[in-house]
Amino acid sequence: SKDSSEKTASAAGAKTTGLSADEISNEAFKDLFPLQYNSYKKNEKMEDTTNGGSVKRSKFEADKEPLLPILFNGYAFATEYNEERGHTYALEDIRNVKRITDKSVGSCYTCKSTAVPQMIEEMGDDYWGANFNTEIWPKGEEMGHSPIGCSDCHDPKTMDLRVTRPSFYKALETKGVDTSNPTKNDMRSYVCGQCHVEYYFAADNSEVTFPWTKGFKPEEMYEYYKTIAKEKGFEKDWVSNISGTPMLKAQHPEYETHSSGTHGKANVSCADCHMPYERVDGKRKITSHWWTSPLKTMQTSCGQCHGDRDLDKLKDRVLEIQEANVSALHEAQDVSTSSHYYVNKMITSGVNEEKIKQAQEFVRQGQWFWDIVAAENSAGFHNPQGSMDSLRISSEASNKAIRLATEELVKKGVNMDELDQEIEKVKKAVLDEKDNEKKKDKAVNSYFPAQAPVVPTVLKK
Amino acid sequence: SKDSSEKTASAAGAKTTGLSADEISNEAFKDLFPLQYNSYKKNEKMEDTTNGGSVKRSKFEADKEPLLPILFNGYAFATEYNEERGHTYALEDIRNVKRITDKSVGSCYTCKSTAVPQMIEEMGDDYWGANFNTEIWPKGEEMGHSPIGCSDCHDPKTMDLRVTRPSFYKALETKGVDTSNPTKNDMRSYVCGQCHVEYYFAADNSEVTFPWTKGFKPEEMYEYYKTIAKEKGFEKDWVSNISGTPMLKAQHPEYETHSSGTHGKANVSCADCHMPYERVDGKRKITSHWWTSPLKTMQTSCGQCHGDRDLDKLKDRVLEIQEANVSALHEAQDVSTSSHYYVNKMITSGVNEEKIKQAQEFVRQGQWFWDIVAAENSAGFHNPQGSMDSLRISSEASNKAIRLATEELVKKGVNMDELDQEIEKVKKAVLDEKDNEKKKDKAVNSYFPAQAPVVPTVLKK
Amino acid sequence: MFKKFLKMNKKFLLVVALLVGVLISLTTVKTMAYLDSPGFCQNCHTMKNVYTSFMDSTHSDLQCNDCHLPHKSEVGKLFFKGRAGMTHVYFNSLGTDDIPNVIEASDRTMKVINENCKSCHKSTITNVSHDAKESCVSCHKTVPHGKGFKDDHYNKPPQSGELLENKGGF
Ligand code: HEC
Ligand code: HEC
Ligand code: HEC
Ligand code: HEC
Ligand code: HEC
Ligand code: HEC
Ligand code: HEC
Ligand code: HEC
Ligand code: HEC
Ligand code: HEC
Ligand code: HEC
Ligand code: HEC
Ligand code: HEC
Ligand code: HEC
Ligand SMILES: [Ca+2]
Ligand SMILES: [Ca+2]
Repeated sequence: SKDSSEKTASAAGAKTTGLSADEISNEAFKDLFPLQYNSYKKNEKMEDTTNGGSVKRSKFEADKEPLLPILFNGYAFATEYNEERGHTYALEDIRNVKRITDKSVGSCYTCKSTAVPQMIEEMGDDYWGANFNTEIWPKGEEMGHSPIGCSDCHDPKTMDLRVTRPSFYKALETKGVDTSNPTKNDMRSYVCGQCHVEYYFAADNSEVTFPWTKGFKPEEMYEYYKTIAKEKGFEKDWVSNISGTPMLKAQHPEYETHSSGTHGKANVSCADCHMPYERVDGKRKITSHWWTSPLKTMQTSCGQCHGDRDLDKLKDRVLEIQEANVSALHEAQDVSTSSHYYVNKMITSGVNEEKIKQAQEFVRQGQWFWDIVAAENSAGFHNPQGSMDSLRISSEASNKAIRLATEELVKKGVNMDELDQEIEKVKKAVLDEKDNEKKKDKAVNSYFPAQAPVVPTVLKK
Repeated sequence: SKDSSEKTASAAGAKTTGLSADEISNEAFKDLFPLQYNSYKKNEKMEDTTNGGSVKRSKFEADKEPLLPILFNGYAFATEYNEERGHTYALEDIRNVKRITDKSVGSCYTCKSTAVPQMIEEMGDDYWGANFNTEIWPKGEEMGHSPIGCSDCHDPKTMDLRVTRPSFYKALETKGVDTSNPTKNDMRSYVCGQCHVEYYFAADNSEVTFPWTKGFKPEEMYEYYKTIAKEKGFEKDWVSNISGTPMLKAQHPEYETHSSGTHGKANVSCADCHMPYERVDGKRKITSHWWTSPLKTMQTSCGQCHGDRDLDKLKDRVLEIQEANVSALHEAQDVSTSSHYYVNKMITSGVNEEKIKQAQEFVRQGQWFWDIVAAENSAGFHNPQGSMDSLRISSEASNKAIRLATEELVKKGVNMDELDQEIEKVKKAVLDEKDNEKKKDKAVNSYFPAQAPVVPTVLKK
Repeated sequence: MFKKFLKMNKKFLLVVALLVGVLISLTTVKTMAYLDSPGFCQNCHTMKNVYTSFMDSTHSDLQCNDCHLPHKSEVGKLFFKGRAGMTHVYFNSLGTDDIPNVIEASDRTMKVINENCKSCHKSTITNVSHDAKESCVSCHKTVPHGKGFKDDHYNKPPQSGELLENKGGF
């Protein structure tokens, strides 16, 4: 076709950057593309918006999601879990986070560094399971890695957009998407879809895998975990220390959520909002490379398509959508918390195993359906109706666990009022603890003893 | 001001229709406005869309809301409740519906006939409580009433849009809206907001009243009923025959839902979609007076603003939004049904009054929050996120009733598995009954005996 | 409808278009300018909104045909103008029953317009990057008509009697 021959032509010669095809240092692009490079450097800025923004803050803080140390208890996410910030911090942040341990695998490195594509080329499938601390990180440093950079999305010779993480096309194909000839518009979301997605580590080789065969909706991904992932040996990310439930951890499903939402369905791409054209250096126009909250750049991000609307009012509308989402999320997390403790009580009261298992299945569902919303970073904006639906399903499932537990607990003669009071007490203890890392320790006590097996040291997510 | 002097000028003389200010017959407008009149006559057409449309069908049918005969049990809405259709049928439909009894009041007539404004003028506040069958209907016939017609929205002399139902401005004012100088855009929704709204009959004089003082959201209207309406003596629409709960019935809150939703917040008016400009009789453009599903007129209704989108895909998007809403609604109704029967069992098992009252409060909430969505006629389209949020709150509340009931029932030694099986049985009996009017009778049986006091004959909604 | 019309009348149309072209080229520069102007197009596009939304847009100083006709060559322009003009005239005289409710730019028109955006804005769009989507208006939805039919007068109180004036449609 015309397109591909043009591509070949440019790849073959005539116009190239003169850089090596293997270039992975952002600084190598600086002189060639100073405008984009400078724009990229803005990612270092740290400034918050009402529900998003770029300040590194713990998610455990009172105005964020204070119940998380309970909900992720038994997992490293209960130790440290922060709001994400600019791409330029990706390496620094993974290097410092307490979730990385001596057992962490290479896969964790996949979405943080420009060295990854080459490592995968060199190491093949051994990359995924290799040791993070002793093998992968030192190798990356040696190769001169940059945090998420030009070569992750661009071919260094032609600057054509490209997908560098193999998991992405693999997963799209299981979903029946033809990936052989993406449009320009597709590419403007695909480059983000390599990383801003839900994933898990395959049971056999720790390969980064996206659970998309059945679709992008929370219920479709849940179904995937229940069937396909399970058949291949993946059952859980960890076991809850409160309810003993084998749990799933959801992660940044921006791509899936956006694709099923208002803008995705209208063919708007990630770059349209997060990388608007901007005028710099006099009158030159570039694609912004400052990936941040579009609420900081409403004029360029939203103004072009919504030129008929007052941008201040449009912003109010966004905040309204987010506010509805965030308050529903808090309610769902609250019920989910109760469901964990109810099951804890089932275990300590000697309720029959079968009933406990049934209740745990509901706890698992309840948590998945809020976590897939909480882990998504737009506070509901990328898909207002879909996110609310997921929170509804979450609340429904957690309540089923509670209903089931209530029946069994009353039969065992448990004092339900006391149980509810103890839940309030333990939540308060967690909230009152000022040291974020110690909050998790307050989530168990003599009334609610720990349930998980000794914490598994290989962090699966 | 310039505006008002202009108004006076034209009202005073020059151009008028020549009709009497009291004209209430649609036919009187026919020769003057043949294009609009012909368009109005299209309201006689009956054709369904996937989730809406204009065929008079019972809401009890399997693909609609088959649990309603249980959920409205004890109330006339369990006897007959149909999908709404064109304005031209308003009189015929109220005349024939089984919800009208010998005790029905004038207020019921308020949104059906062109004779109403004049009756209110003549009768004052006596209109509302007057007997529907013996006083109001005969009087309307005598006056030569039309079903919802020109004079309901237009001043017959100047054809200026006007609000003719006093309840509307009264209610907007309690909400702090200045109604003295509405814009053209406002009027294009206000004329609909007179009727397409949630309402109740004031306890003292049966006046049609809109519960808006605290806002348009379901939770804000619920709060209104809990406080303001209650203080003024209005506590309930009826008592559930299953759970003995004092219930609220929600009604067609299109105006409230639209105003809080995507399009309302963007200043789009009802007429923009439901009365699009259309070309008739050669090149003349008129405002369509065929109030129907805009999915039948996508090009004129949506194309004006969404000209950049493929209209078939836009329709798919609407159906997707509706499908998510309808399936969530069915789930919420299912849990709500269980909550009613659980409370029924609490009563027959002799659970303490106080606990029953608490559970009933949750049943009432649970039902309100789905009913306000079910009674809204866009199947979620007018506010996708808000409607889903309401269904979430509904499910949460119904489940609280269930949780509470479970505790008490188990204490009383009730066999919960049997209870759940009986619920399935009774639902099946209702679904299996083919005669829509008899379905309600299958909702009670010896296991679940009727709970309401003898059906109150004055229908309050 | 439009396609059918074209099919049926291809030859006829060609002849007329050429004729019109010749005729027009004989007239004065001033007439030509008038034929490109908002005033002229507005005669028919009484769907007021195309005109009013245009008039309060950033492009209101332009002629309609700065966008709506190809400008690569004068011949192409005249041909396109002739064809478009004739179809418009047809619709407004003989074919009034076939006029669509909502007039939408045809695919051909969209291509022409896009070229015109590009040619005026050459300097800003080529200096680095500005070609993310198929057409300029997928982002610049509101340039220059996109504000829909809701011009400013919807946000003012209605004028008494105005509906009466519109009773026969507009
Ligand atoms: C229509 C505009 C739009 C599109 C398209 C869009 N986003 Fe967003 N995104 C937003 C808005 C608005 C927010 C909320 C920002 C805030 O709360 O400050 C957001 C938030 C985010 C955040 C969190 C930013 C922060 O400040 O913490 C990430 C990450 C993100 N989006 C990624 C994506 C990805 C990846 C895609 C494509 C798959 C995408 N977005 C598509 C508008 C958009
Ligand atoms: C499929 C891509 C992908 C993989 C694999 C991945 N991450 Fe991330 N990571 C992201 C994205 C996207 C963000 C930003 C969005 C967010 O934080 O929700 C992020 C953010 C982070 C952050 C900063 C915010 C925070 O969570 O505290 C840390 C630290 C981090 N990841 C560590 C890890 C570790 C440890 C692993 C392996 C267990 C890992 N990542 C695996 C894509 C990935
Ligand atoms: C996360 C993905 C991503 C990264 C990382 C990235 N870019 Fe881009 N870049 C894009 C996208 C998307 C476009 C728009 C391409 C299009 O619309 O076809 C783009 C466009 C460009 C262009 C074309 C001109 C323009 O402004 O549109 C240049 C040059 C460019 N990027 C340079 C860089 C440089 C230099 C770096 C590193 C500092 C970099 N990019 C990092 C995604 C990325
Ligand atoms: C190679 C992986 C990768 C790719 C590709 C990628 N991201 Fe990210 N993104 C991350 C990680 C990791 C973080 C979090 C970094 C941290 O917190 O240390 C992040 C953070 C963000 C943030 C949050 C910034 C803030 O201020 O909170 C936004 C917005 C964002 N990305 C948007 C995008 C968009 C849009 C694209 C595509 C054009 C994209 N990302 C491509 C991995 C990626
Ligand atoms: C993906 C979205 C997108 C597409 C497609 C697009 N633009 Fe833009 N355009 C923008 C954004 C965003 C700005 C705002 C840039 C700013 O103000 O810094 C802009 C600004 C402009 C400006 C304002 C003046 C200037 O130069 O800064 C002009 C003129 C313009 N675009 C013309 C065009 C033309 C012509 C096309 C088609 C070839 C086009 N645009 C296609 C997004 C787009
Ligand atoms: C490339 C075009 C484009 C961009 C950029 C864009 N939007 Fe949109 N937006 C759309 C389209 C298309 C729709 C769907 C309705 C339609 O077809 O007009 C939409 C719908 C919306 C809605 C309605 C959803 C609701 O539930 O109320 C809001 C709000 C919105 N956009 C806000 C934003 C904000 C804020 C930004 C910037 C952060 C933004 N949009 C950027 C094209 C865009
Ligand atoms: C943006 C367009 C839009 C606006 C504005 C809008 N509606 Fe709708 N309305 C719809 C759509 C779409 C449906 C769904 C029709 C279907 O399912 O066939 C609908 C359904 C309805 C129905 C049920 C119709 C049927 O076929 O049974 C009623 C009644 C209604 N709307 C009244 C209103 C009122 C009153 C307002 C203003 C307060 C309003 N609508 C505002 C688009 C709109
Ligand atoms: C505030 C205005 C208002 C009042 C008061 C009102 N209605 Fe209605 N009615 C409507 C509207 C709007 C519809 C169409 C929307 C719908 O059916 O949901 C409707 C529809 C109906 C229908 C046709 C569909 C159906 O429900 O079977 C009947 C019959 C009806 N009403 C009877 C009554 C009766 C009986 C009363 C008094 C108890 C009453 N109405 C009071 C506004 C009103
Ligand atoms: C439910 C409300 C309603 C009813 C009933 C109604 N109209 Fe209208 N009418 C409107 C609205 C809204 C407009 C648009 C006014 C505007 O945009 O300012 C309108 C506009 C008109 C206009 C102005 C010309 C036009 O087409 O826009 C005429 C004439 C008219 N109606 C005649 C009638 C006649 C005759 C009847 C009875 C057969 C009637 N109307 C019934 C609401 C109504
Ligand atoms: C005087 C009361 C009244 C006014 C004013 C009114 N409606 Fe209605 N509307 C009704 C009633 C009653 C029905 C149901 C009639 C029936 O089912 O017999 C109805 C039905 C409808 C339907 C459903 C038609 C169908 O096919 O199912 C639509 C759509 C609708 N109205 C839209 C509007 C719009 C838009 C306006 C304002 C421009 C409006 N209505 C003004 C009382 C009113
Ligand atoms: C008078 C203008 C207008 C009309 C008429 C209109 N819309 Fe919209 N629509 C909007 C605006 C404004 C938004 C919000 C986003 C924006 O600002 O572009 C929107 C948003 C939407 C969205 C995005 C919401 C989502 O969650 O996906 C859909 C879908 C939509 N409209 C469908 C329709 C349909 C279907 C019709 C006709 C029945 C219609 N619209 C009629 C102006 C309009
Ligand atoms: C700056 C470029 C530009 C100018 C000047 C311009 N138009 Fe357009 N016109 C467009 C574009 C772009 C579209 C198609 C996009 C759209 O739907 O808004 C269009 C579409 C139209 C349409 C089809 C209806 C529609 O909204 O899609 C009509 C009719 C029209 N123009 C008439 C006119 C008239 C009459 C004038 C002068 C008063 C004019 N145009 C001036 C760019 C222009
Ligand atoms: C004689 C009356 C008349 C005049 C003068 C007229 N138009 Fe039209 N135009 C129409 C009619 C009728 C249609 C709808 C028929 C159709 O869709 O092709 C139309 C359709 C259009 C369309 C949408 C269809 C397409 O071809 O893309 C555009 C754009 C347009 N006109 C632009 C213009 C411009 C620019 C002028 C001034 C140079 C103009 N018109 C002068 C009557 C006219
Ligand atoms: C005949 C020349 C010409 C054509 C054709 C033209 N423009 Fe422009 N455009 C201008 C001029 C001159 C300005 C500066 C007007 C101003 O800002 O006052 C401008 C300004 C703009 C701006 C910036 C101001 C704004 O409204 O945001 C955008 C964006 C733009 N044009 C887009 C377009 C698009 C899209 C098209 C095609 C549909 C187009 N232009 C066709 C001459 C043209
Ligand atoms: Ca952030
Ligand atoms: Ca209907």
